[in-house]
Amino acid sequence: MSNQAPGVRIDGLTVVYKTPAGELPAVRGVTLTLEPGSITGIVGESGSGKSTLALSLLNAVQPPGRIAGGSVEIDGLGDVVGLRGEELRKARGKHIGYVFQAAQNSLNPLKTVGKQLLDLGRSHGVDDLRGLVREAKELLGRMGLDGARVLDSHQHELSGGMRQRVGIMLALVLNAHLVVLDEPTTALDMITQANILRIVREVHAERGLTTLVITHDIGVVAEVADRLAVMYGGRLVEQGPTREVLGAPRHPYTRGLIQAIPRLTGDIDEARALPGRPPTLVTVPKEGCVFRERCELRMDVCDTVDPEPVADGPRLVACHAVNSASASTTVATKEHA
Amino acid sequence: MSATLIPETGSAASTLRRNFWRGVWRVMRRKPSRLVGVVILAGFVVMAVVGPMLLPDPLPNDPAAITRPPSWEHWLGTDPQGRDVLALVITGSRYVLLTAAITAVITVVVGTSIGLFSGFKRGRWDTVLMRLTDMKLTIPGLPLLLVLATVWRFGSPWQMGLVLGLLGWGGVARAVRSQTLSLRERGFIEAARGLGLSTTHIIGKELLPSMAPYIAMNMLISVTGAVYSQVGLFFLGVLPYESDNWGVMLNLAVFQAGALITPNALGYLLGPLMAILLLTLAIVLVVDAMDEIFNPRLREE
Amino acid sequence: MTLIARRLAGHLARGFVMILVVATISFFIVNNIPGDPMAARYEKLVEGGMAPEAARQAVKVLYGFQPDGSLWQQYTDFMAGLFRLDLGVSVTRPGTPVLDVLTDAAKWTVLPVLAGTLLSFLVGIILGVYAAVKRSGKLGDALSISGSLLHGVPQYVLALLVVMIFSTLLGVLPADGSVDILYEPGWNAGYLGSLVEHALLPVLTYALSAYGGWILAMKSSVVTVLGDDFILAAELRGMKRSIVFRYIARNAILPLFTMLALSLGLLLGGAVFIEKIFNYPGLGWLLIGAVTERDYALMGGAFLLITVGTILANIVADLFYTVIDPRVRSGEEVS
Amino acid sequence: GGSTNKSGDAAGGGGGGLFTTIDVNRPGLEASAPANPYNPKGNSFPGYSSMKLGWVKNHLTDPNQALPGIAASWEIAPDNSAITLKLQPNAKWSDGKPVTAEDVKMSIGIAYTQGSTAFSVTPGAAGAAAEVTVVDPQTVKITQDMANPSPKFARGVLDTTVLPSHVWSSVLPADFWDKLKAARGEGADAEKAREEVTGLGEKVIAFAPEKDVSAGPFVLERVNPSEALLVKNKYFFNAANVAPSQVKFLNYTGNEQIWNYLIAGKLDHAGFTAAPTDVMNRIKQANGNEVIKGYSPVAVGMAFNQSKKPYDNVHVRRGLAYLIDREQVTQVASPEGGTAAATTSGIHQKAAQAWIPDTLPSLEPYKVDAAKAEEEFKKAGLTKKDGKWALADGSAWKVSMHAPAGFSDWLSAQENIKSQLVKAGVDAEVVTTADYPLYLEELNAGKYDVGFWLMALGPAPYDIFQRLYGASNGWANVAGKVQHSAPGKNGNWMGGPEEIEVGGEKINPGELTAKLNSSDEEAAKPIMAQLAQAANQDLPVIQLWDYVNTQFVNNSRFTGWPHDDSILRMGTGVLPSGVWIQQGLIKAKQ
Amino acid sequence: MITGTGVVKTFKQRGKVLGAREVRALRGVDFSIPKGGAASFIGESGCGKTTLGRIIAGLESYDEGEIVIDDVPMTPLRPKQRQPHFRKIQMIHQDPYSALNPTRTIHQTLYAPLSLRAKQTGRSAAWIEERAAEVLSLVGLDPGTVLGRYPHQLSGGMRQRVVIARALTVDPEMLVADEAVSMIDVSLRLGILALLKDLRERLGVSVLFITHDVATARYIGDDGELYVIYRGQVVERGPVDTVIADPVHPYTQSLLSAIPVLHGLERPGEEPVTPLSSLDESQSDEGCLFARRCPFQGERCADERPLLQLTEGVPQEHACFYPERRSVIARPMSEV
Ligand SMILES: Nc1ncnc2c1ncn2[C@@H]1O[C@H](COP(=O)(O)OP(=O)(O)OP(=O)(O)O)[C@@H](O)[C@H]1O
Ligand SMILES: Nc1ncnc2c1ncn2[C@@H]1O[C@H](COP(=O)(O)OP(=O)(O)OP(=O)(O)O)[C@@H](O)[C@H]1O
Ligand SMILES: [Mg+2]
Ligand SMILES: [Mg+2]
Ligand code: NI
Repeated sequence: MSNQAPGVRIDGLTVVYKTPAGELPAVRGVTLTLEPGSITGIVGESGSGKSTLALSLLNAVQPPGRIAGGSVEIDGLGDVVGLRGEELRKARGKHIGYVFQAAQNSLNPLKTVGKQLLDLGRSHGVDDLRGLVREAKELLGRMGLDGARVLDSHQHELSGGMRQRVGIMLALVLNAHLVVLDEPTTALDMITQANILRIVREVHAERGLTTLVITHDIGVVAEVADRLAVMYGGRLVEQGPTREVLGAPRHPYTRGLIQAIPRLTGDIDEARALPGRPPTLVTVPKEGCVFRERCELRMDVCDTVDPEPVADGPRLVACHAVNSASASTTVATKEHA
Repeated sequence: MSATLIPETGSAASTLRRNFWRGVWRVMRRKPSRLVGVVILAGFVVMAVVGPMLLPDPLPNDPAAITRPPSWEHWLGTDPQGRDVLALVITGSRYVLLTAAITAVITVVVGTSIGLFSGFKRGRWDTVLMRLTDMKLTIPGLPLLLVLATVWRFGSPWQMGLVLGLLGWGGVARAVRSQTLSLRERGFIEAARGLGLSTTHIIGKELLPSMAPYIAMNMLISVTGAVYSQVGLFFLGVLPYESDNWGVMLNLAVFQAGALITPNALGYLLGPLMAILLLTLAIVLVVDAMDEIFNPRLREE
Repeated sequence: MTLIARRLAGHLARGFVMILVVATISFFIVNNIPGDPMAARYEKLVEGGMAPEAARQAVKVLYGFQPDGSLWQQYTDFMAGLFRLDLGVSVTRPGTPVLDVLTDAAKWTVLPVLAGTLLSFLVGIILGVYAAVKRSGKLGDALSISGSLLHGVPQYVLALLVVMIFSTLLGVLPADGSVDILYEPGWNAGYLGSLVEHALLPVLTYALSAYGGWILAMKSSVVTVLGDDFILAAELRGMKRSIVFRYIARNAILPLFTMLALSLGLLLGGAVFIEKIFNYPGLGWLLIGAVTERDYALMGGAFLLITVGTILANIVADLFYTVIDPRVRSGEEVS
Repeated sequence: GGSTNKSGDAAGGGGGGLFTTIDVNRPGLEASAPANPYNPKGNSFPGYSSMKLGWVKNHLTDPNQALPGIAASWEIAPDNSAITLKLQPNAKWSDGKPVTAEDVKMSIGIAYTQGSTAFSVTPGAAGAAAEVTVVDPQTVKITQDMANPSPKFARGVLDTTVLPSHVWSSVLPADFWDKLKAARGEGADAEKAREEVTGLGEKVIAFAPEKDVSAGPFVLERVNPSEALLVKNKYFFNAANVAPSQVKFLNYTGNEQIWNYLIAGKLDHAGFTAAPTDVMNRIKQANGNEVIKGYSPVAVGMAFNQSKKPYDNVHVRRGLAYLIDREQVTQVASPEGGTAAATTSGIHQKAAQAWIPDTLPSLEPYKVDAAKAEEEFKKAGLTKKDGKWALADGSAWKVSMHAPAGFSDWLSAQENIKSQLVKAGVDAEVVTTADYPLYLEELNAGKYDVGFWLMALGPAPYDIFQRLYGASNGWANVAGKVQHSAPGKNGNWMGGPEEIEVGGEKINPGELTAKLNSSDEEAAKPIMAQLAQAANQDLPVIQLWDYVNTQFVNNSRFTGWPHDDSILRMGTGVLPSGVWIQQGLIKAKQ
Repeated sequence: MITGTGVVKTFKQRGKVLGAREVRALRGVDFSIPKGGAASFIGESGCGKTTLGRIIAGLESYDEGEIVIDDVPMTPLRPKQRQPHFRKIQMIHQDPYSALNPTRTIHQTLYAPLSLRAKQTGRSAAWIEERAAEVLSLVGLDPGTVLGRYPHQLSGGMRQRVVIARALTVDPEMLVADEAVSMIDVSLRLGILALLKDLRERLGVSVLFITHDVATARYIGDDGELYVIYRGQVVERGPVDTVIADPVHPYTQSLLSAIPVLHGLERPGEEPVTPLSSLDESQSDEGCLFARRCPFQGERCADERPLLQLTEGVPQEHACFYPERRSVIARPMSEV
């Protein structure tokens, strides 16, 4: 594979989990393209299927889940969904770096970071292990850590922020150019979070990566991502360039989400919670719009027909109300502001 | 701004509400073997309670049919007294199960109290009690029982149960303590204290119910332990006995009737052996089922 | 290193106290034993045809060894003796120090139980991994249930079944004693072969009875580790299966090693039933004999030795854990 | 296990190979124990590796009969006052040194430290020796202290183990014999000397010779926890006629192991071992096995504590005797090891025929007879309510029988008696005690109503009856004088009457029994008849069964097993097969 | 009204006799929360917020200092005597699931404290039922649907409301909400915040809000005070809006700079402050606790500890020798 940032095209991806109530989709018909060299952010509440989607990029959905349909085309790898065995294993780590949601615990507690790094190198047939260590130290140094010390440490000797950085280092050290970060800052405090986000941005730029950041915190996406995709109940409800989406959210869910964020400045009365509760695998509607139960723009059609994402320039929105509105008149979302 | 106060209501509450017994039934049905376990266990209890009442005391003996192999007349053969082995297994079960029950109750009551107290009070009491528990756990049980067998009379189930119970609470205490500690960490205990609720309430209504399944499982497990050691002690022949029980039967079968040598006494050996095996099996199956029924993961699902 | 030294010091202090406590307990138990062994001996001699007076004298000679003096005096003597490794005088084996009798018996316990433990440990952990991986399958279920069952079934039941099958029915292996006397002791094939032949069934039984515990423990340990994030993380980094497997295995085995050390502590007293049934002359066998013969000193000594073994194993287990687990090593408690 | 026949250094004749046996007297070999016959676990095998002066037999009436051991022959003075021993002329120790009279004398000294029937420092002990004289290197003379003589003095002397003085001399101090003399006197000095002599006993018991030095046909080679190996002593005086070249003693802790060995045909000889019927059948069927039965001078009885109601009433005891079917009891409890007692006489049936053939038929046989039992109970004032017998005052009556836990034949018997009694309307229970020592302690303390009791310990007449009318029933023989203690005192737990009316004559059974100690055979017979009658009508015990001595032998490798009653079972702790072998009776099978 | 002066708390690592390690969680904290008032504690992880909250709620003892509840000093009282006073202060835990007993229905959960109260005041069983329904309504839950349920049948937001309702059963004067919203879904957080504010307004309950997300502090009410805590010390304290808009302590500034900017809606502050290193408990206790991480460290900082004080030209209290205003927070685009 080239040293170029790869593009990723997810098409109609559906992932189901086997539950007592049968196989239920956690991700349904998601279509998303990660442009080479971009940072894409996916936001959504807990249980909306973000991690599942991220794992699908590595064809690593854990049982009882499985990819039930769709494809994930990665430049230089082809359709990941079809990969098996050694091929798949080699792709992981070497082509796709994954920073785990619980990076806090993503290290083997019994081995030093350095040893795990060597294990990683051996797994991928790296001959020049010294070079690998050098590279790792460099990366860690780049992220403001003392490489030698960190490589000599066990997991429990590192703070949360440090572990997260080690996680990023391990994702990048084999020169992967597609990096997936699942909730990279959850459970970190503000200052550390800011730090990590800065590092993500810088490393992305320096190394020329294609990055996917997954989070439930819109602030995080806003900090780092070029493009933003919003998930709800396993569906992508809206996507587009970050600034545009944040500045002018179209989908009622996106709008609600943004409104619900407590801000440092501005009129606090403007903020409000979304009514209702986020769906779970069982309670998410099987047909029709997944968001309709909490939606203020709910229409009859929402109960039966699943809205298709409709493109408008670089943006896509899947909402009957918005789409029908934008079809007749141009955007009319500013009525409140 | 009160407009933000939107009452949350759950949808389809009735579907969420799961009946505990239905859950039990489902777990049972998923693996029929568990049902078998429950049935066998119930059978043993009935056997111990009712069985001896249905049989004459003393059991009729037939001096002309001493140590016979299983036959239609005597399903498990006869013992060296010419008594029916099956009847002996049944009458013997009372001692065994009564002892086991007493042991289990003592183990659980003492173990739970100490564990609760220790975990709840923490501090110095905890240290002292746990040191004590550690000590008790370090002393190997069977050898201690053997030594005790020389001073203590294990004649009645009460005496036996008392000793086994008093020797057995260590593990339960430790486990209950760690459960208590981990429950303490959960906010609801602290909240109850903050609300000024009494310690009795906290222990009786908040802690114990959360641990009940766990304790029940421990109780069942200590039943196996009790059966194991008491039968074992009798089997070794270091205890006098006042009536026939499984351990005595095993001892007599092996060391007196020569069950390992002559097929005639095989029934005499197999009787208690099968009883122990069945009982163990039943308890294993029931514990397995309980594990699933009470597993919080399953309940939170 | 200092941590280990500190822990060791603490443990030794506690172990010491505990040995004192156990010694005291066993002293008082032994001193309260009812029954009159002299009368029994006397009866036996008379039954054999000895004149009553002569029998009485003979018994007196035999029990002349028994300590006397006030209870307190006896107790202090006993404790003082303890420090000299003098555990008193055995009634049935006068002239032979109790400690010699014990060490003699201990070797017959240690080797087979050690072999049985290690065997069951090996098989148990391997099958435990299998049971964990296949836990939703039929075979995994069968393995777990069989594990629980073997774990729950009393050792003597297993031993009896083993004897019945291998000795009585098939007659392939001996179930009586430890070695054939006709072989000159030493490093010759005959003697060693005989040793092994006689040890096979006890070892097998011990392994069978311990195996259930290991498979269950390993299974649950592996299941826990499998659920740990770092395993999935390693997979997502594309680590080789063998390396991931090593990660699982090492982390899952760690708690089992402590259990192993602890079970090795129970080793001295762990084979009472097996030794009784196979007439294997180990410590348990000795203890039963001492109990039935009312040999106070021997009984107390055997019990004490068994307990000391457990205490030592506890210490070793903890230190072992300290060494092997970096989390504990750096002073962070893991529960 | 397998076996490699190591022919050893047994060059001498015989021609047999390995002889496998067990020591029935001692379960549990102890590998670390010394080759010391006085050590309870000592690896010394009387008859094989340790020798006695003679091998006393269990003759029905004559206690002094014996086979030659180290003593080739002996002469007993007609009044039993002395015995002169002639040693085997070419007896040698296994290290080649000759066996001398000095060895014998030292061995007697050692016997004193341990207490033996003839060599006892207990003042006034019956049948104690007075003087030991080495007449010449081959001759030793021992005289009896005639202050309290015993007709079985010679038996006591002959039953002495002979030890090599060149190995053992260190255990006895140089002034031992002076001390002994002092000890046999009276007063404080004597008391002190006695203590010293007895004190030596500990040393003797603990003594561990570096290696076994035996004057017997075999010498100990090695022991491991499961077996002991003895090899032929080529210096043994009769080595030419000793058939086996090696002897293997198998260890066992329980009877079931012995059965196993027997069924496998492994044992060439095993002493009496109780076995259930079908096990016995399998043993008999095993290739080459033979069961030889003979006399064993023991019986067992169900003894009453007459301090407890209602057992103080002779009618109650008789009533019970009429209810118990001894045949059935014996068949259930000890089908091979015993024969149901014909009646309660205090003597083993076989011995009784020799001692009191005329009295025997006149004794009440107590055949099962419910009607007679009822009559007796009524005489005793017992009442029957709802088919159940109750005490005179109307309170419930339960016959509570005790036995030690390990004694399975006794327990079986009691269980059987229980069901017989319950059937007859007498409530009964069986209570076990942890072990024999505890049983004896509690029995002695008078805690039991009814317990089992060994009796009729032959062949000496005194030994036979002292079990019924001895210390346990209140009569103690102190320095030749008989004293009676009240029930509950000094070990009198039977609590029987001091005098019994027999044939219209009041007798004191304890005094009569004591008299047996010094009576010769002829004088003893009428006394025994009286005592038998007393026992028969007063029933301090109900004699249940007489033991039978069962020996197991195997004819596949060796032959020549004796069938003579009196040598099937030798004296205390002797292994009869060893004696047979050294006598040259046992031959290798061709 | 609750005030604290010089509250000190040191944790000794338990179970280690020989190698005890001390954690100085609080180093002399002063605070005062008026009746019906509000205060927020913010700070990095591990700086002692929870510890202080628990001390205020009476769940943890303190080593030194004085806490006065409604004019009653707590220090002289024995633990048993303190209890009724501390009962006026109720804690709302971070994790709404573990704060409710999974084996008890909401009804049972509410019933226990209510019946205790009914017993104390001699009220009837009917009152209990009534009051249970009332507190549920107060937190915006429908008693009919909620009472009979078990905690696992409720969503996170509902659970947290139940927790609050339970606290209300004892008519508390103050609620201590320790990160009460951080485990609740984003879309529901504001609901809880609004509820707390609403309770303040309607019931006059004062609220102590503990968070590391500074923005949420604003939602407790604009009359609230903000306490910035660093390593067991209050480094800046003042009205919420003042501190947020014009922080003077570099630590406060670091915290505020770290808040992600909603690019597209906001533009970042001009002078963001980034600490030189991350928090390390083992850093020296000498001088200003923040000195090692402070980009603006002056001469005095290394060996002198600044105390919380008011200085000229700064409206809020702060503990910095060189207080300086910096524009660190993001501002909405619309404000441009
Ligand atoms: N192993 C599993 N078995 C069954 N359902 C699962 C499993 N893993 C996830 N799910 C369900 O799939 C849905 C999506 O889960 P996922 O972890 O992808 O969500 P997420 O958006 O990452 O949430 P979070 O923010 O909590 O990480 C959820 O409803 C979850 O309950
Ligand atoms: N029970 C305890 N024993 C020992 N140390 C403790 C204990 N509780 C808290 N600490 C220590 O006290 C310090 C302050 O902890 P505290 O929980 O109050 O911080 P916090 O500000 O609430 O952090 P977070 O934002 O992570 O909740 C920490 O270093 C912590 O490790
Ligand atoms: Mg996720
Ligand atoms: Mg906190
Ligand atoms: Ni508005």
